[in-house]
Amino acid sequence: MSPELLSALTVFVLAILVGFAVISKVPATLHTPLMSGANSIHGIVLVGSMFIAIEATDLASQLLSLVAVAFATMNVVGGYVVTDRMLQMFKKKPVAPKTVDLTAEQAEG
Amino acid sequence: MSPELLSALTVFVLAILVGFAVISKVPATLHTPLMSGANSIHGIVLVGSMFIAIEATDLASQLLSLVAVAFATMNVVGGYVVTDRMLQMFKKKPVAPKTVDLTAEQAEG
Amino acid sequence: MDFNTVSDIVRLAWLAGASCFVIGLMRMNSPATARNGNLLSAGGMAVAIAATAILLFARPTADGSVNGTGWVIIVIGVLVGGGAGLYSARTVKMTAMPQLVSLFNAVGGGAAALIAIDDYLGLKAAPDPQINVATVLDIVIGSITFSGSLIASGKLQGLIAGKPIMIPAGRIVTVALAVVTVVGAIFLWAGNLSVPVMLIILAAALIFGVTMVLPIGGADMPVVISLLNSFTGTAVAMAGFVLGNDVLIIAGALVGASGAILTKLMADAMNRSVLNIMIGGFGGGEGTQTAVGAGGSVRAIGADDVAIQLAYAQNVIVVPGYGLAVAQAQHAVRELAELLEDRGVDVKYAIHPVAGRMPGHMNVLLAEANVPYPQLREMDDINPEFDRCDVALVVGANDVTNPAARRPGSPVSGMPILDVDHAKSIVVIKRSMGRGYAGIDNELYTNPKTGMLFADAKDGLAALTAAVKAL
Amino acid sequence: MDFNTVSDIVRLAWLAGASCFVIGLMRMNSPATARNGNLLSAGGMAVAIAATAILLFARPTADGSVNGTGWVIIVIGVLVGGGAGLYSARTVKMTAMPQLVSLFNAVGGGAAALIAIDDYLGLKAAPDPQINVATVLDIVIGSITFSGSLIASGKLQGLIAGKPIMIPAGRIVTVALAVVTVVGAIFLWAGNLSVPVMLIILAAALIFGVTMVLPIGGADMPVVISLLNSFTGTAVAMAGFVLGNDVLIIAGALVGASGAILTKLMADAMNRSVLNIMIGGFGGGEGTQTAVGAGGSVRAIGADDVAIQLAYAQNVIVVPGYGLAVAQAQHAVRELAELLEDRGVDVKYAIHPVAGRMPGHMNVLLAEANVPYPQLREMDDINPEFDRCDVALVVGANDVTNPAARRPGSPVSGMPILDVDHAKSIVVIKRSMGRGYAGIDNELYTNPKTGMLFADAKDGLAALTAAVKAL
Ligand SMILES: NC(=O)c1ccc[n+]([C@@H]2O[C@H](COP(=O)([O-])OP(=O)(O)OC[C@H]3O[C@@H](n4cnc5c(N)ncnc54)[C@H](OP(=O)(O)O)[C@@H]3O)[C@@H](O)[C@H]2O)c1
Ligand SMILES: NC(=O)c1ccc[n+]([C@@H]2O[C@H](COP(=O)([O-])OP(=O)(O)OC[C@H]3O[C@@H](n4cnc5c(N)ncnc54)[C@H](OP(=O)(O)O)[C@@H]3O)[C@@H](O)[C@H]2O)c1
Repeated sequence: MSPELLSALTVFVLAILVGFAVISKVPATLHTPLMSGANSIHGIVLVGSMFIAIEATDLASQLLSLVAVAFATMNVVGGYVVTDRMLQMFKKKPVAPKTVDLTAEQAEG
Repeated sequence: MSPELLSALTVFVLAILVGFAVISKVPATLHTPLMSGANSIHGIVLVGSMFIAIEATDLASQLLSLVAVAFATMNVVGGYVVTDRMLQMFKKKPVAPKTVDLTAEQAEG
Repeated sequence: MDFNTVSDIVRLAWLAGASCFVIGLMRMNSPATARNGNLLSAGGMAVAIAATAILLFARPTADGSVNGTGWVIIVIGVLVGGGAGLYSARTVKMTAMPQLVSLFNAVGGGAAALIAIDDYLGLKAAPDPQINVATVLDIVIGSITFSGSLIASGKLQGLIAGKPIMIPAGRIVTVALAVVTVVGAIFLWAGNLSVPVMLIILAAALIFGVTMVLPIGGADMPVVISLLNSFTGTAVAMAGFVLGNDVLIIAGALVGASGAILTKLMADAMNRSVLNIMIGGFGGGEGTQTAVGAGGSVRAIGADDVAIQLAYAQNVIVVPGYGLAVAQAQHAVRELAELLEDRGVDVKYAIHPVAGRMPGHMNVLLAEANVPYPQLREMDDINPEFDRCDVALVVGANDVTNPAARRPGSPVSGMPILDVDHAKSIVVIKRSMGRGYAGIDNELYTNPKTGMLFADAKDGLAALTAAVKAL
Repeated sequence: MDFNTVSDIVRLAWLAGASCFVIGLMRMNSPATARNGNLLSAGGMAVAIAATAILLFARPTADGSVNGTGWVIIVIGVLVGGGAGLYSARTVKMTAMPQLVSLFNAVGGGAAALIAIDDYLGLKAAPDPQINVATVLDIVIGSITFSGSLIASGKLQGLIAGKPIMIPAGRIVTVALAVVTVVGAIFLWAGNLSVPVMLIILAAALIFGVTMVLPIGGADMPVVISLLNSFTGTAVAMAGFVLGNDVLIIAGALVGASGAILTKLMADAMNRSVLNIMIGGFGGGEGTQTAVGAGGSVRAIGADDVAIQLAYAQNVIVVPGYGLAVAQAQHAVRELAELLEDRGVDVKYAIHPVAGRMPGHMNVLLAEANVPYPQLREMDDINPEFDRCDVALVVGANDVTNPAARRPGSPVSGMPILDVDHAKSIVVIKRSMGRGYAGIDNELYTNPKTGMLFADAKDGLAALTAAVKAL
């Protein structure tokens, strides 16, 4: 196995582990924004598309790469914008529901 | 910068990110066991110590590597055993305190 | 500055970008930091892309000349794609966002597949095994997500019927397609270089994506989209292997893994297993409006009576549902709630994880109407409190309140529901006896404790506010 | 099998091991999976080490011969170190575990430093910058953790006075040492190869570790240990750069980062900032037993009276502290609690994050005595319930109940405390009016609602159990 592949593999595995670790108990509220946020991230494929676009010589790959670039950019731009719109909805409110819960109980009890 | 160093750096950064992500809101109960568990993990330095031990030719490095191997092994073995002892204390109890909390309220109210 | 230095810097920039993605995702785990996290991630993306442009520009070409057409392609592509993305993202309606996300996911997967296809067409001989594996996987996974996500998007948009569509002998077709793909892949991995076979695989994968998603009900689409999102991540990582580019590998694997976890979380929230969803679940799409009593008499009630109940209640729990979203009644409900609180009534909102049409749909709507975050209570938090609740005000919610879910045998069986029926008294605002997403009757409505206020959510709430003021 | 294949497999094994570390740590985040997570991590370690042995064995040496002495060194080292680690870990008392962990941390850091030292001694010329940087950093950080952790361990063990030890002109000394280290490091990084300078740095770092930890009070040691633990991780990562070994880099960086987060969590639990702790905090070690009334009369109370209060209370909250641990009274308290519950009293335990001498000390003890997990309540959970609590039974707890913490100006000021004084009635079991860790009086004891049951925790509880039975 070439050292490049080995290190690529290492990077791959580590990134997977990060991915597993990075999502902890998320409130259901954030499921859709999180999905949308992750969705924007794989727009990084634009980088790859740019490479093939530059290297494209024959018509076929020029067309393919054009579509690829357009697709990828749409993924990136649209993804981040729509995610941001979803998140604009959340006013920052430090109050944790649980504590409120308890005080509420107090008031009642 | 040599490609080796670059990939080493990449690996380093990714591992740091994993480290940040892997610890989420941990109950205080687990602080000490977690610390102890992480402590055992850096016992991996044993691997490095074995390398220098095998390559040791002059007396100086032979002594140094001997101490290194002994130290590292102590870290590994002791670390995992003591962590396990700490954790034996936890009987697996699925009941989450919060739900209990609520039912308790019910009972009272 | 010589090219090596440039490429070193670019690589470090890529690494920095990737780190931003990770930290961004972390911050998106909690409402307070979520938005800033998304911006951070976007910043990382900008850095990574800018760095790439610099690298491509600084890179010495074979004949020393700059590849003009290449840059033209990139510029045009970016303008077109960026414009389309920006416009659609800016103009889409709140409730239509999931299908848009699915669309973006589709194009992302498509791009990943195109990279591998282009790479494959350029091959003179079969590449070394690992590259070969990555290329084929990229083509297969990328195509599946592309077609699959388009279908999912169409279903949520209503372009395609939401209810499960059973293709004649669908299962067999799907399996057959899978077989074709696998066999083809193995053939190529065996070291054969064959564009036709590649194209066959491509076609098979595309159709597979369609047949995979068609039979799944609209109710499960969010989960499906999340799964396909994770697929795209994997495809992008594969593209990274093909091009030997670390940042693609990192970002792709990151999304692949986190997407998988997220999919599980979402499935859990709807109390389904991912597998069971993929094999085809319930959720027939928009409820048929044909009124059906389904045994048991229904008690209709007027706004004034309800107003009195509410005004003199000690605590009221509002249960918002899809109907609230359709009627855009979030502001109306906040108004009523505030009015009641001024009168000393303790008002809370019971948020079911899958109320509405996307996870967190209700939180998003109510947050938009500035309902104080602490008043929004997740299902497990609030359920025990229904026993002590004087009036449960159900606004355009149906399935998430249907006691049938507690019994086996119903399409919603097993879905955790809000214990609305435990409240001392229940008021339901909806337009008719029409059914909800699952397309079944709700015995809550025939419960003697329940009064039905037949009205559009917005109008109904406005009427209530007026009536309470009048008291 | 040729060596390349072997080394490929070994590298994959290392990667697998590293993954086990990560997943293990993840699982250690929740009590249910923690133990299994630690085992997984241990498994990964075993794999990584076995793989290394195989690699070293299969590796062709310069003169083709096996390096016998090398293997002898390894075997002896493993036996000695392993034996020592196993024995100490097996025999250590529950309450002495933190200092043992600190000891293990010290040797780990030491090993990392030794690797760099050995490497440096072997150098013929200054290595390329980055290696050079890594080597020096490894030596510096490794030495600091080595000496620092030993001191920390000694303080907790009581070998060194727990109370802050102020070295004359300590700050200046510490700063001076830091300066020496930095200057030396820069000199070496400048490309000079000089063993003497390396040794000077080494010495300076070692002493720095001592002067850094000595002025810190025993109460803060857990946080310090956690910080040094994170240092060791970093040192190991540096060693990885020196040897060009990925698994060291991964595992080291992993511990470095997670350790840092954990340190912050622990500091937060004691409501201190890490910086503020490192600059030297409160916590003078074991409380002086000299009885001091400190104004306000103290009401002593007999076991029988307490028994009646408890038996006829609706709900009782037990507040365990360090005294419970010293007296090993965890079983006694469970017995009493069960007895009360049989009589229909609702009993809960209020767990302060820093009650005892290590975080989670109380949970560990009570879990050992099979107290049902749900009865253990974290501080924030339980504090509001004191208002509704009939009797708060404080067993060997002092500082964590001291209302002085709410006012500025006291050594415990700012530490969140259990609102024991909100309870309708308070009973404190301790041997005397002796002080706690912070070495200050507790006005809770002079509170008119409070009755003092002067006894060793175990005996006192036994007496209560007997008295309740007798009712
Ligand atoms: N959250 C998700 O991720 C997601 C995604 C897709 C599907 N689903 C599914 O969607 C359902 C959500 O349950 P739900 O209770 O929120 O909604 P629902 O069960 O779909 O019921 C919505 C109800 O609102 C009423 N309604 C419609 N328009 C209205 C208006 N303008 N004013 C007042 N009422 C109106 C309808 O009755 P009338 O016609 O009589 O007014 C309908 O019965 C669940 O089955 C869930 O599985 C969830
Ligand atoms: N948890 C951690 O991480 C950690 C680590 C280090 C230090 N600390 C510090 O330790 C303190 C913990 O507070 P705490 O309230 O748990 O303990 P404490 O404040 O140290 O008080 C313990 C009390 O228990 C009594 N006691 C001792 N032996 C006893 C026995 N055999 N029977 C009955 N009572 C006995 C002592 O009073 P008598 O002598 O009168 O009996 C003493 O006042 C805090 O200041 C915390 O900051 C915590």
